[in-house]
Amino acid sequence: MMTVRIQTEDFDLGQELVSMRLAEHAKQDGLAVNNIGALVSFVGQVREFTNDSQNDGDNIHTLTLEHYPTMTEKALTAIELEAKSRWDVIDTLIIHRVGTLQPLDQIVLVAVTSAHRGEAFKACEFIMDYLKTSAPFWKKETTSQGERWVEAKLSDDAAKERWK
Amino acid sequence: MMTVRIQTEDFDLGQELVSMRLAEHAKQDGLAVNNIGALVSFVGQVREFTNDSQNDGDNIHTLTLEHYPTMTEKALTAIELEAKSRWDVIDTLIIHRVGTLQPLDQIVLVAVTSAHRGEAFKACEFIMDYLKTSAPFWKKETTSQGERWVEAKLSDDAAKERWK
Amino acid sequence: MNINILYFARIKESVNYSSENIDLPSDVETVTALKNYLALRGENWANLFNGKQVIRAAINHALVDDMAKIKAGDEVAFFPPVTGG
Amino acid sequence: MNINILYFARIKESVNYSSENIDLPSDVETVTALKNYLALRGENWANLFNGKQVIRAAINHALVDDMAKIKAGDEVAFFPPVTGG
Repeated sequence: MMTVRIQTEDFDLGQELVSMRLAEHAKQDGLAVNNIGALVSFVGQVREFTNDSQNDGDNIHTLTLEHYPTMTEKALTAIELEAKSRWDVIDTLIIHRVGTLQPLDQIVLVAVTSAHRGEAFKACEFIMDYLKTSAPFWKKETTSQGERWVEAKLSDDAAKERWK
Repeated sequence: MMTVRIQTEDFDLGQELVSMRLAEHAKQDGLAVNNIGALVSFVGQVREFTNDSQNDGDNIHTLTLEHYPTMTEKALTAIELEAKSRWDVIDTLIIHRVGTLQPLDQIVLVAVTSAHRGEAFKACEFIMDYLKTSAPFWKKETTSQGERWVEAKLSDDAAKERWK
Repeated sequence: MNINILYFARIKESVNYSSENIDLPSDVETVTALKNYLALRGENWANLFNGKQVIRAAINHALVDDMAKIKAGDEVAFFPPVTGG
Repeated sequence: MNINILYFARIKESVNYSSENIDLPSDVETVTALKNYLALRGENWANLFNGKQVIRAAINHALVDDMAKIKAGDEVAFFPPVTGG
């Protein structure tokens, strides 16, 4: 099982995670019971202040996410497939929002289930590291200083390199 | 901020995580806003089948967790403190259930918030690896083969060793 | 050959449109050659495509490096390093 | 000296009680010495505490190794390797 959703609307974190841990997608599809013992999830949300080197500590008013619609789902699916080929995971879920968000809004959810925790932790962090560097999303922040495109971080490239 | 709860009753996964990501504990205590950008969580649940080398594939009927009450909270708090000393995290939460559980019941929740994802992933996995090897909990399974105490796994010791 | 080009994020804002259909000279066969070709359109284009800025490319929805070959009918996208998640 | 001993999980089931208050001879000063002392109580105790099984110990709610010193008034706990989470 694996799922990718790109959407403007918010998602219900609790409902998504309960659905993952109880393997509701698999069960709806009549698949065998999965023996899930571990669920690891990541939520990324809009911070209240900028804190990179260029623009430190300004209040964030809005964050707008642009993407490349025909490529996005393909790129995220490829990342999930790669994670599943590397680790013994049961199900993966990626939900990524696009459009204009406010501070504390959820941006992204990645959730992974497996029999044991080590595989789920690795696969979840792997998916996030690849999403950050390979999936076609771009963020623009509005602060009291005006609008600006968020710059990619070298630390994200370094995080991805670890998995090679 | 850090929280430890040992309880027999279930917990509401969604409510706990939303409370973490919105820093509701901190805000109730009048602490400064935290600029949370990342929430990593782990849920451990009772599997439906045993799958270790001794007892492969039996249906699990119940799982009973015993603990050492006066030590448990102290041990978990020490693990959270160690995680906070190693990584720049904002808040940590551990909820661990005791008593008799059924397949698919939640056993444990560990959740960590931070400004950026790397720290939260590391701290969350660290807390789980230490909890598995240092916190005084013991599991007894009931299957169609009868009752048996779950044996500690060498892989858990190895997982802990990575952090030294 | 005829291809479609898409622009995203600050590149789209800078060139002021999001897509174009273009007939390329026959010697423009790689992403690098296409960047060099676009850079000839004027100062704004030169600043973007002269190699001093990191501009990523995708062909038919897959990330590629600058050595990648372009063929007729391809959808080539140019965008800054991604910043999702 | 007088100490409290607690037993957990399969050790508790095996010795058939969960705690005792005991006066130790003056030469029983470490966890190892206490294990050896308990092993003298009979076959069941010997099987548990003769060193062939891994038995963890905590003194006053902190995990310790077998070289740890015991002092009067301590709460010493014996249990199998933990299996929570």
